[in-house]
Parts: sequence; C-alpha cells; structure tokens
Amino acid sequence: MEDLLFYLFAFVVIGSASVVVLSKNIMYSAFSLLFTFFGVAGLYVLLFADFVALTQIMVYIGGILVLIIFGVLLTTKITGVDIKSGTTGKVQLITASVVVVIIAISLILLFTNVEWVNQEFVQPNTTIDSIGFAFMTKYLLPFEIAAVLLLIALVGATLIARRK
Amino acid sequence: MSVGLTEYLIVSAILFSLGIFGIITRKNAIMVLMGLELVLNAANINFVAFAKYGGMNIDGQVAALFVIILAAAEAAVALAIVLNIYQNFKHINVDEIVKMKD
Amino acid sequence: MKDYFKNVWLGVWTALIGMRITIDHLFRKNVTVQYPNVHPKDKAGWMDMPSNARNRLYVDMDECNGCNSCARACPVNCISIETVRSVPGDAPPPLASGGKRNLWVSQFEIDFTKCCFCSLCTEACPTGAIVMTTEFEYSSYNRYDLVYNFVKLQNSMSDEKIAEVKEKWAEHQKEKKKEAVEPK
Amino acid sequence: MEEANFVFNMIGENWIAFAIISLLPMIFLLAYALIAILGELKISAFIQERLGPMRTGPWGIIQPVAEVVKLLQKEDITPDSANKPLFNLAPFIMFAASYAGFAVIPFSSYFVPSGINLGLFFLLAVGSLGIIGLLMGGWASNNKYSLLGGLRAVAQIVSYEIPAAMVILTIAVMAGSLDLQEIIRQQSGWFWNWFVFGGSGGWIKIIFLPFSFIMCIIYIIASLAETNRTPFDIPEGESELVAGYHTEYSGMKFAMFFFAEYANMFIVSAIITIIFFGGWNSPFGDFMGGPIWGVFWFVSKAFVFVFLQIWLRWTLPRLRVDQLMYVSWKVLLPFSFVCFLALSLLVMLK
Repeated sequence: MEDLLFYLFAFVVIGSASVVVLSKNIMYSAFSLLFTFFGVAGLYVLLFADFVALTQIMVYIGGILVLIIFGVLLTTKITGVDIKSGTTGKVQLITASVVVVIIAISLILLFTNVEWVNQEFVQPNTTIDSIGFAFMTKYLLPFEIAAVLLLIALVGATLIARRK
Repeated sequence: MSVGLTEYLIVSAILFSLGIFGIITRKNAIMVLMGLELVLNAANINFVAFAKYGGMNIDGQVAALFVIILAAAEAAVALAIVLNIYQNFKHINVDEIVKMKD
Repeated sequence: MKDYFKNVWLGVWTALIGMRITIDHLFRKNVTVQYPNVHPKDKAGWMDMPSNARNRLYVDMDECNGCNSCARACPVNCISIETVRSVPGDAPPPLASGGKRNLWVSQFEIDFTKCCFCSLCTEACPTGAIVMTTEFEYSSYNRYDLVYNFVKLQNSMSDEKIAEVKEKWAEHQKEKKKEAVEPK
Repeated sequence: MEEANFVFNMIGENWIAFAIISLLPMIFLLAYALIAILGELKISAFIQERLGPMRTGPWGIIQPVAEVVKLLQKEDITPDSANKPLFNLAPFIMFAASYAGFAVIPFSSYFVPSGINLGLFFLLAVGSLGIIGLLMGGWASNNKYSLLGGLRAVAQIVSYEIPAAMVILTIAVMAGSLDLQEIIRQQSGWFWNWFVFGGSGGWIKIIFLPFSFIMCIIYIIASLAETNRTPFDIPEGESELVAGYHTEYSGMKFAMFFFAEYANMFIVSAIITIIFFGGWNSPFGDFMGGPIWGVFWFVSKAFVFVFLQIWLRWTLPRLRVDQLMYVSWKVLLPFSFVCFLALSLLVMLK
C-alpha cells in the first residue's frame, strides 16, 4: 500500500516536474508546479513528516506558487492564453541535456552505490512537539535568524518592487 | 521491492536534474526561478528522507523547514527583482540583461 | 489615533445596526402576493392599491366637459375626443359636480394598446373625470377590443342624440352664416 | 479517550470502512448544499420581505433540487479561445481543495474522517490550495473579467489569510494542541468553557473576555473574505466584473465552483464552531451530550454561522478594493496581534 502510494507520488512529482521544465507555455509550467509541490508533500507524508508536508503545501502552494503566477502575469503581455517562454538556442539545449543527463546518472549511481547508514526512525508521538522543542532549544539561533531574514526579505521585496 | 532510502534519493536526483535543466535552458527569469524551486524541493526530499532512514531523526525535518523558510524569502525577493527588471527592460530574458544600468 | 479607533468602532457598530435592521425584516410579514392564485385586490383591498400603481383608465362621462386637456397631455396620443358645440338654449346637462358644460362629448376613445400608464391625463384633467382604476387584468385576443369608447360604454349619448346635436349645430352655423351674409 | 471512528468499530479497519469514511462527508455535503441553497434563497427573500421560490413543491422546498438538475443538464460550454486543459481542470481543483478540508473536521467525538494531530494547521494549508484553482480558472477563461476577478480573489484571500492564521495561532497557544478533537475536548462542559469565553479555567479569564470576543469577530470577518462572501465579494462583484473568475463557466463546471463555494462556507463555519464554540460539545454540560447528540450540536452550531454569512450578505454593501486591503492590513492584523499577546498572557496566568 505505502509502496504503491510512493510510486504514485514519485510519478506525479517527476511527471509534473518534466512538464515544468519542458513545456513551451509558461503558464503550464507554473500550474504543473502545483502538482510537483503537492507530490513532494505526499512524499513527506510517506516519510512521517506531516508538519513539513503541511508547511510545504502552505508555503509553497499558498505562497510561492501564487507569487510566481503573479510574477508571470505581471511580466508578460497577457493579451491571450498563449504565453510562451523562450528557450536558449539549439546548441545550448543539446549541451545542457547532455550535462544534465550526466549529472542525473552520476547522482543516481552515487545514491545507489553508497552504503547508507540505515538507522530506523524513532517515530515521536507527535512530530510537531519534537520540532517545536528542537526549534526552541537546539536550533534557537537559526530560528531567530530565519525570523529576521523573513522580515528583511519582506521589507526588501516591498522596497525593490515599489514603483518609483 | 520495498521502498527504502534509495528510491527517495533517486526521485530527488531526477527532480534535481530537471531543475538544473530548467535553470540552464530557459531564458525567462521566472522559469529560472521555477527551476530553482525544483532544486530546493529535491534537496528537501533528501533531508526528510534522511530524517527517516538515515538517523537524522527530527533534525532532518527541521533542516527541511529552514529550507522552506529560505525558499519563501528567496522567492519574494527574486520576484521583486524580476518585476523591477521588467519595469526597466520591458522583458525578463536573463541572457539579454547584461547591463546593471540603462 | 483616536480617529482610527473611532473608525473601527463605527465600522463594527454600524454593521451591527444594519444586522439588527435586517433581522427585524426577516421576521416581518411578507408583502409578496402569489398573484395568479391570490389577487392583489384581495390582499390589499379595492382602493388600497399602492399610490404609484398604474392600471386601466376610467372616464366618468358625467364629469367630462370635453376640454381635451387629457388628449393634449397624453405623450403617446392614445386619447381621441370628438366634441360638438351646443347651440344656445340647448346646453348639455351640467357636470355631476355642478359645473357648466358647453360641449357635447360625442366620442371619447382611449386606445389601451398605446397607453403607457403615465397618468399624465389624470393630472391634467380639470374636473377629475379621468382616473386610474385598480383593474389591470384586461388582456384580449383582438387588439380592437382594447380601444375603449367611453361614450358608448357608459351610454352617455345615444347615436340618435349625437346625430341630433350635430344637426342642431349645423343648423345654427347656417343661421349664423346667413346673418353674416345679410347684414341688418 | 474516545479515539476510533464508529465506522471502524462497526466493521473493522478495512477497505470498505475507509471508503465509507471518505464518502460520508460527501453525503453530508450534498444534503447540506441543498439546504444551504434553499436557505440562501429563502432567507434573502424573507429579509427583503418577499416569499422566495414558491412553485416547486410546498413552499418551494424542492427548488434547490430543481436548480441542481437545471445546472447539470445545461450545455457545458468551453469558450473557443480559452485554454482548454486548464479551463477544465480548475473547477476540479477548487472542489478538491474544499473537500480536502472535510478530511479533518470532527463531526462527533466518534467520527472524524482522519484524526491527524495537525488538524487546525491542515485546514489552514488546504485553505490556500483553492487559490490556485481560482487563478487557473480566471486565467484560462481568456476573459478580462475572469482574469481580474481571479487576481482580485487571490490578493484578497492571501491578505486575509494572515489575520486568520494569527487567530488560529492564538487558539493553538490557548489549547496547546493543533488536534481538533483535543481542542474540542478542552472546551467540554458548560458553554462558558468555550474559547470564545476564554476557555476553561479560573475567574481571571473575565478580564480577557473582550480579547477573545474580538478574536472571534476577526476570524469571522477573515473567513467571510476567504470564502468570497459579501461584503468581501469583490472578486465576483457582478456590477463590475460580470461574475468574476467563473464568468465563462456554465453547466456542470459552474456547478462545481458553486458547490466548492458552499463547501467552503461550511468549512469556515465549522472552523469557527470548533475553535471558538466548542465543536460537538453540548452547551449545557452533560445535558444532551454524547456522540450522536454531538453531531446535532456540531451541525446546528455550524449552521448558525452559515446563517450568519447569509444574513451579512443581505445587510452590508460590497467593499471597495482599497477599503478591503485597509481592513485586512491596518485593522484586523494589529488587533489580532494585540489579542494574541493578551490571550497568551491569559494562558500564562491560568
């Protein structure tokens, strides 16, 4: 059952990610990103990371994806439904594919051949409890820095995007 | 075949490569950003997979959450920059934007 | 700062006032009439139509002095009046309200296919002869049935009477002409 | 702790049980949608001192069925210049997002489709999923009104999600849990234990009563905006945008949008019920308590808030876009921050 779900989500993730990078229509890319993020959230759930999965849905789909679609709509002349995104020339395309295939193959070979330390996961009662404790004790400084970073990003983004 | 760590890593490797492919082949700045999100997601899958199978326990999930926070901040700032570029150049093709100033 | 809190408070408070009003209306009696099943007259009473109701016109021929102001006020020209002047000594009966009449109204037609129910004629009428009734169900299969001749309908003047007054007037005219031709 | 679903208790934990559990909210939703459509028609009529639909069935009670049948047999038009795949996909995403929310809504102490311990956060997360459906439908219609409606809807929902999230955060602090069943259990007993009255605990909470009231009002306002109901219906303001993002939709797909909107209305009402008004708890202690009465209490409390939404629709005029943003960022957000601090203080003092 879980294996089946894993393959389903993996298929969704990889299929929609291919649509993201291969589609000519930039809106198709943006909307298929929805399924990628959703599939990744599904993978997180299968990995017992429910809080991360929900954060993924909330931040990526509710925030970043909406921002990206807004960005597309604001930076393209939206007079029709055909919004193309240009690709670089053919030479670059072929080189890029070759490089990427090499990267993928080497990564997969690496991942399959390395003997990973296979420790069983200690499933806590509720993940959110332990995540909360981790944030407030072990990772207190990064947590605070992340908060400050978000504030800076908020102010900075507003400042940059403001019309002069 | 029972699904274990390796399968998750393979999914993340393919996702990572697709993201890289998107980053290098596309002209549109927002498409580049989307590729970047794919790469970040691939990294996140790794973190969470290691959290379950690699003995990282909750630390892996915490790292993934930090990545999500960073991605949110990065997307906001990047899109602000893209909008600004669009106002100045009337297009957002990354390979044609070579000057810092008009 | 004070303005801000005042604004917020006003926003909430006025919304609550509005909600009180609407909930009040929620439990009031409905004014809708289930028309074909229940006639509005049954619900509202014969003369209790709304003040701006627009229905069929009615002309009381006993009140009409044939002044033609309604026909002139009508924007769609649906009223056509024919009058015959009376000869001296043969005045028409006075109005029901007591006024004097000089004209025989021989024809008073309202074409209800044209009528736009603007009620301007009722305002123009000096004697209050033309009024709006509460009747609105008077459709017909033949459009000529919608041309109402109130003289005929109320039988205020029979055909013979009309012929008679016309004759009298024609004679009177002739005499006048003779007088004009043959000076004393 | 009453943990399990009654379905599991009856037929064991198997495939059929899972199927039944995932279908039960759907059955409820269908029945609810009919009631809500009739309620909307009748309440609006009564507020305007009309009678509403009267011809279909006695007092027009079969009118919603007639409307649904009409919508389903209407011609399903896809505009020629629309982007067909996305145009056809959008209503399904909208509906899936609304229905996903039902997965964690506890109808009774013995029935919750999926009792995950992040229920409140889950509702917040899937609430943001519907935005994409709106944007997709608005863009794919290839119609300026649809696009503007979609953009407006997204701007509005994203802005109002922040006050709503603050309220939910406050509830998480007050309850110390994100599990909806746990939150409801903490409000058991008499109605003054509800979070709208400061939760259970000593007399100190009376000082903080205004804050919890304000919190509840903030959430009601934000939820109105998130479901695009009047006075926040600028995404579909018919005097400006024809019908907003669903201008081009007809027949079955329009029915999906419609259904999703009504499902959303119920979800936000259910959230208000759960986090402020004690969920399936009886207001009077043990009087009429228990799992079966729990369904009754939960549904009737939620219906009160559905009624409130319909009531507000016929009371308040539509807001302007700048007023909408003003309300969200300059009124609701500061107030929710203050209330958050105050209620956290209450939790510390208790």
